[in-house]
Amino acid sequence: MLGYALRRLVSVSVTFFVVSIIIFLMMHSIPGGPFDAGEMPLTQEVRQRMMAQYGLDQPLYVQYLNYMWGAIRLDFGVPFQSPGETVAGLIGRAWIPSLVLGGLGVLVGTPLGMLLGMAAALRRNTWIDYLASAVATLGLTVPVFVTSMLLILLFSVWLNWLPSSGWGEPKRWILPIIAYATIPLATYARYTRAAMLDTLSKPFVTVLRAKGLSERRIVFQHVLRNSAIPLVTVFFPMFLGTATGSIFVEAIFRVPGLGSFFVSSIETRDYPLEMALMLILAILFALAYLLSDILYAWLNPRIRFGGGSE
Amino acid sequence: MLEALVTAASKMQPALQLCGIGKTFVLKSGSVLNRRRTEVRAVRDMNLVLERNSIMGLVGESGSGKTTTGMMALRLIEPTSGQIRLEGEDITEYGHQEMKEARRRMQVVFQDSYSALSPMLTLRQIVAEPLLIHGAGGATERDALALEWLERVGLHRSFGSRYPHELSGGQRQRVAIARALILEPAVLIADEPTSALDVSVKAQIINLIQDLQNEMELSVLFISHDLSVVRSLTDRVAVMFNGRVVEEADTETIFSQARHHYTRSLLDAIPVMDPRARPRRHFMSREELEAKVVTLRASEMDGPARPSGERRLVKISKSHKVEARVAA
Amino acid sequence: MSGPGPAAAPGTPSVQSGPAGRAHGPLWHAWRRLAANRAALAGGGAVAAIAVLAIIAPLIFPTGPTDQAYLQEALAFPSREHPFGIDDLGRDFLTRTVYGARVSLSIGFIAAAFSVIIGIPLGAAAGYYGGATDWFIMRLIEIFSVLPPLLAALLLGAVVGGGFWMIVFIAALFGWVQVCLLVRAQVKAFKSKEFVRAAVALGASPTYVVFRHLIPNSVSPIIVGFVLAIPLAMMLEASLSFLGVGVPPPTPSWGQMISVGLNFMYFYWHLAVFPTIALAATVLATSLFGDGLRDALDPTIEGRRA
Amino acid sequence: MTRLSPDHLVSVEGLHVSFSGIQGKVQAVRGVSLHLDDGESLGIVGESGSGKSVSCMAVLRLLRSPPAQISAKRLEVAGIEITRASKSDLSAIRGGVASMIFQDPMTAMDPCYTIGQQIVETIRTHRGTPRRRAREEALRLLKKVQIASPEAILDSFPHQLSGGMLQRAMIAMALSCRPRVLFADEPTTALDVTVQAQILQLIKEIQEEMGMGLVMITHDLGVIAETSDRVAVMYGGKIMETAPVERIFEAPSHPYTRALLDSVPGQGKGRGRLTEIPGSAPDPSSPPEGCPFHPRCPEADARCISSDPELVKVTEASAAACWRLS
Repeated sequence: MLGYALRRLVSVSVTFFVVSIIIFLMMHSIPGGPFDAGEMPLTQEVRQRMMAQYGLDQPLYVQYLNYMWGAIRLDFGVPFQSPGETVAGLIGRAWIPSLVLGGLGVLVGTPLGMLLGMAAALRRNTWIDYLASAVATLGLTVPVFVTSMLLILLFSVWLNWLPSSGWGEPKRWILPIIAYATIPLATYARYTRAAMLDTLSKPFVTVLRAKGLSERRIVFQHVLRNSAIPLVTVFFPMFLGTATGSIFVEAIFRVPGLGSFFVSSIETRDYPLEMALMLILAILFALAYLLSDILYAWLNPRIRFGGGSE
Repeated sequence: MLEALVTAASKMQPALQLCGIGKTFVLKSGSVLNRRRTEVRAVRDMNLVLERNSIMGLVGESGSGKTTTGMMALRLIEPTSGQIRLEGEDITEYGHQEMKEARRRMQVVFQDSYSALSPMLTLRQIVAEPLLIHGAGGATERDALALEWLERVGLHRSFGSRYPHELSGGQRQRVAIARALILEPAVLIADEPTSALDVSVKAQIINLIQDLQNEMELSVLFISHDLSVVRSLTDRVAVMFNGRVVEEADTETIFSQARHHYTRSLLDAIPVMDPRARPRRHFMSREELEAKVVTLRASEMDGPARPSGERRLVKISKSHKVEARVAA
Repeated sequence: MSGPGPAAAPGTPSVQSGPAGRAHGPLWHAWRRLAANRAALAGGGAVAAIAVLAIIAPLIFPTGPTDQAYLQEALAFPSREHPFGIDDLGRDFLTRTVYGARVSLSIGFIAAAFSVIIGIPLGAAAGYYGGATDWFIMRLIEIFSVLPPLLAALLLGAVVGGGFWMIVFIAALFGWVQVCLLVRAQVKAFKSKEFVRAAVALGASPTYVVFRHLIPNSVSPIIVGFVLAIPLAMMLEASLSFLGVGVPPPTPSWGQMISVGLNFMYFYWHLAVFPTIALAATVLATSLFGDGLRDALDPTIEGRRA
Repeated sequence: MTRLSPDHLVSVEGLHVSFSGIQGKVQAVRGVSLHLDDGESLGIVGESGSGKSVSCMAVLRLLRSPPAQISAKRLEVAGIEITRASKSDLSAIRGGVASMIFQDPMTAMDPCYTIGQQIVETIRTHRGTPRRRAREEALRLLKKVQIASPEAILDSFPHQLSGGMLQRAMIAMALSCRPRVLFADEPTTALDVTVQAQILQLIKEIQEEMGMGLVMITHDLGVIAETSDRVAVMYGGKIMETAPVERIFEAPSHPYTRALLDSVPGQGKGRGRLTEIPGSAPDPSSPPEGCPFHPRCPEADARCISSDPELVKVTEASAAACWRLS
C-alpha cells in the first residue's frame, strides 16, 4: 500500500512540477506587465527599481526558483490590487465564503444526486429514470452561470422570494448553494445510475437472488458497495470542479470569495494573486487525483489483496 | 540443378519443427500495492515435430502452455529460447520481410470466432484479406477467389456481402478457416477452434478441417483440451503438462497405452457415454501428479538406454515417447 | 439465420444457407438504434434547425446583428415587430440572438474538429504502441487534467487576448483529451483482438493494421468524441465571453450578451433571458444528440453473443 | 413452508418464456412441462439457445421482467405456485428449498466480500443462525466439498481462488441450507477436463448422500450419462424427448436425440469423419413452422413442416415429440 502511494506521489509531483512551470511561463508571457509604459506613467529609472524590487530583472529560472521557494513557505508576494496585505493573507480571507457556499453545495448535491441515480437505476425506464437523466444532462451541460441567471430571474426578479446577491445572512446563501449543488447533483445522478446499472447486470446479482436474499439487502449490501468504488473516485476531482465554477457563481451573486478575486485579478493583471491561485488549484487537483487513486486501490479487494491464479 | 535438389530436400523436411523452444514470462504478481516480479516458465525446452500431411493434437489443460506454444510457432509470441523450423527453414530470426514471406506458408485459426473477424468488414473482405496483404491478384480476382472459398467452406456465395455479427458461431468459424487457407499454406495452427461450439456444429467444423486437410495435404497443429475431439481428428498427440511435453504418441496409442500419470488422469476424466457404467474416480492434484514420476527399466526402452536419475522424455517404442526416469 | 440445407454428402461440406437477406453493416445497426431514440433525434433535429437558422439569418432579418437601427426604442420589451425586444444599443435582439448561434456553433464544430485531429493520432499511438509512448501521452493528459480548464483558458485568453480563433485554439487544446482517451481505449481493446493477431500472422505491417483495422473500428469513439466535444467548446466560448475575454463585441456571442443582460436584469429581463435560453437549448440539444449517438454506437449493446 | 402436499417437488406445465427487445419478440421457451421428485436426478440437455437455462431461471423466477415474459399453467416448487408467490415465500424457496449453481464461478460471487462472508450471509438469511455458529457451519461445508485448507479459503476473496476451487465454494454455499433440489446450470463448462470430472463426482456424491433432487443442465451428453436418472432433450425452446437415461443412450426415439448422439466426437476408434447434423440451430426470433427440428431432420416430411408434433408416450416412462411415432 505504502509503496503504491509513494509511486503515485512521485508521478503526481512530476506532473505538478511541469504544471507549475507552465503556469509560471504563462504568467510571464501576459502582454502588458504591471509596470508597462502604457499602464503606469513611470520613468525608466523608477520602473527599473520596481522591477528589481519584485525580482523581475533576473533570469527566468532564477525567478521561478525564487518564486517556488517562497510558495513553499506560503509567501506568494503582495497582490497588486490590494497592496496593504499579502497574497496569502488575501486568500486566507477570501476562501471562507467560497468554501462555505461551495462546500454546502456539494454537501447538498452529492447525496441528492446519489439518491436520484439509485432510484433511476432501480426503476429503469420509468418516469424517475427519465427525470434523473434529464437532471443529469441539464446539470452537466448548462453552464453554471446560466443556471445562476435563471435562479436569480425566477426567485429574485419574478417571485421576489430570495435576495439575489451578497454575503452575510444565511438567506443570501440559498441561491448560490443551489447553483453550486447542480454540478454534484448532476454528476452523481449520472455516475450512480451508470455504476448501479453496471453492477446490477453482473451475474453475481442473480446468484444473490437465487440465494434468497431480499431485494433490499441485495441493493444496499452488495450492489451499492460494488458501485461505490468508482463513485468515490469521482468525488475529489468533482469537488474541485465545483470550486472552478465559483468564478461565475461568485461573480453573479457578488460573493467576495476566491472566484471573484480570480476574475478581478485577471482584469487588473494582478499576477501574484493569479499565480498563487492557479498553483494552489493545480496542487489541489493533483492531490485530489492522488487521493482518488489510493482510495480506489484501497476499496477494491482485487487490488488491495492482489493474488489470484491468473 | 542444385536449387532443385535443395527444394526437393526441403520437401523431405517435416512441415514444422520446434527445437528446444521455451518461453519465460515476467509476471507482476501480488497486488498493485506490493508488487513482486516473478518469472514464469510457460513453456520449457520443448521439442515437437509436425509431419507433412498430418494432424497433430497438442493437448493439455489451461496453463499447460499449449496456446503459448502455438503462438510461438507463429512467432506471434517470441520464444525466449530455441528454434522454429518451417519446412526445414529456420525462421526464428527472420526479419519482417522474410517473415512475411514465411507467413504465407503457415496460418492460424483461433478459438473465439467473434473476435477473430473484424466487425467492420464484409465476409468477402475478410476472406480476401490475406490476398490483399500479400498483393496477390487484382481486386476482382481477389473477390472471386474469396467467394469461391466461402463456398468451399460450406457458405453460400451470398454471404460475401454479409457482416460477422449476422452469423452463428459455426458459420463464423468457417469464415476464419477460409481466411486461413486462401493462401494455401502448408501448415495450419488451430487453437481450440471447436471448443466454443455446440455439439452438432462442432462435428461440422471437425469434418470440414478433415476434408480440407485431405484435399490440400495440409499439416495441422490442433491445440485442444478436448480429448474426444482429438481422438476423432488427429494422427498423433502430444500431451503437455506444466509447460512441457510429458507424452507423445500416435493417437490410438495414447488412448490405449498411455504411460504417464497425467495422460491417464486426462483420459480418466473423459465422461463415459454409458449411463450403466458410472466410474468412481480417484483424483490427484497437480502437485501429486508432478511428484509421480514414471520409472522405466532400460529393457523397456526403444534403443540403447543410459540410466539416469533425472526424468526426461524417453522413447519406449518407435513412435511413443514418455517423460520418465530410467532405472539401471 | 440459415434456411434448409441439403444433407451433406460425405466429402463435401454442407452448404449453410440459401439466398441471404440484405446485409447490414454495424453502422447501419447503430443508425437504427439512433433512430429509435427520441431524445437524441429531437436533439439532433434542434441542432440542425438552429444551424439552418444561423446560416440563412441574413435572408430573414432586415437588419444586421450590429446595426443600431432602433436606437430610439433601446431596451424596448418584446413586441410583435421585435419578438425578443431591443437591446441597450438599439439592436434587434432576435437578430442578435440568432447571429449568436453562428459564433457558438462554428466555434463548437471547428474546435471539435481540431480536438479530433489532435486526439486521434495521439490516442491511436498511445493505445497501439503502449509502453513509453503511452506513458508519455498519459502524463501529458495528466497535466491537462491537473490544470483547471476554465481557469487556464481564462488566463490563456488574457495572455493572447481573446478572439474567435484563439477560443477555437483553447477549446481544442482542452478538448482533445477526451477524444484521445476514447480512441486509446478502443485501440487498446482491439489491438489484442484475434482478428488483429490474425492479420499480423498474415504478415500485415503495423500501418496496415492501424489503417485497415484499428481506425475503422474506432469510428464509434471518434464520432462520439467529436459530437461531445461540440457542447464543451460552446460552453467554453460562452464562459470566456461572459467573463469578457472571449469574442470581442460588437460580434454577437451569447456569453457576452448574458454578461450584458446581467446588468439590466432587474428592469429589462429580456436581455438576460433570451441568450440564456438559446445557449442552454443549443448545448442541451447537442449533448442529447451526442449521448444518443454514444448509446447507439456502444459496441456492448450490439448482438455480440449470438 | 408446509402447504399442500405436492404431487412433485418441482412441477412445470406449459411454460412459455419470451423476451421483448428492439429486435422484436424472442420466444426462448415454448411450452415446456417437467417434473422432479425428491432424490431424483433430472438432466436437461440441449444446445445453446435451446431454452434449457431460461427454463430453470424461470422456475426460480430469476429472469428480470421486463424484458422476460413468463406464463405457465403450473409452476410449482414444494407446493408453492411460483408465479403468484409472495416475496417472503419466494426468498424462502430460493436458497432454502431450491438452490442453484452457475456456469462461470468467477463471476458468480460478489468480488467485494470473502467466501466466508457470502456463505454466512446465506445461512443467516434462511436460518438466522448467530454469526459465530454460521461461520462454523460454513467451515464444515467447505470441508464437505473437499476443500483442502478451509480456514484460509473462508477468508479469501473470490479473485484469489481458481475456478475449480470457486465452484466448490459455490456448491458449499448452495448446500448451506440443505435444499431439497439443486439446479446446476452448466456447472463445469468453464472448467478444465479433470476439474470437471471432480466437480461432477462431488455433486453426484452429495446429491445421493443428502437425498436431494438434482437438475443438471448441460450441452454435454457425457455429463448427462454420468449424473442423471431421467433426461429431457430440448431443442428450439421445446422438449423433443424425455426418457430414463439408459433409454436415451440405448434406444433414442427422436431423430434429434439420435443425431446428437451420433455427432459426439471420439466414439469410434481413430480418425474419421463424424456424423454431422447439417445446418444450424433455429433463430429464436423466427422459429420455423412445424417441428423446430424439421429443417435439419433427415426424416422430415410434409407433416413435420406444416404442424408441430406433441409429446406422445413411447413407453410408460418415455415420451417424444415426433410425427413418426404417432
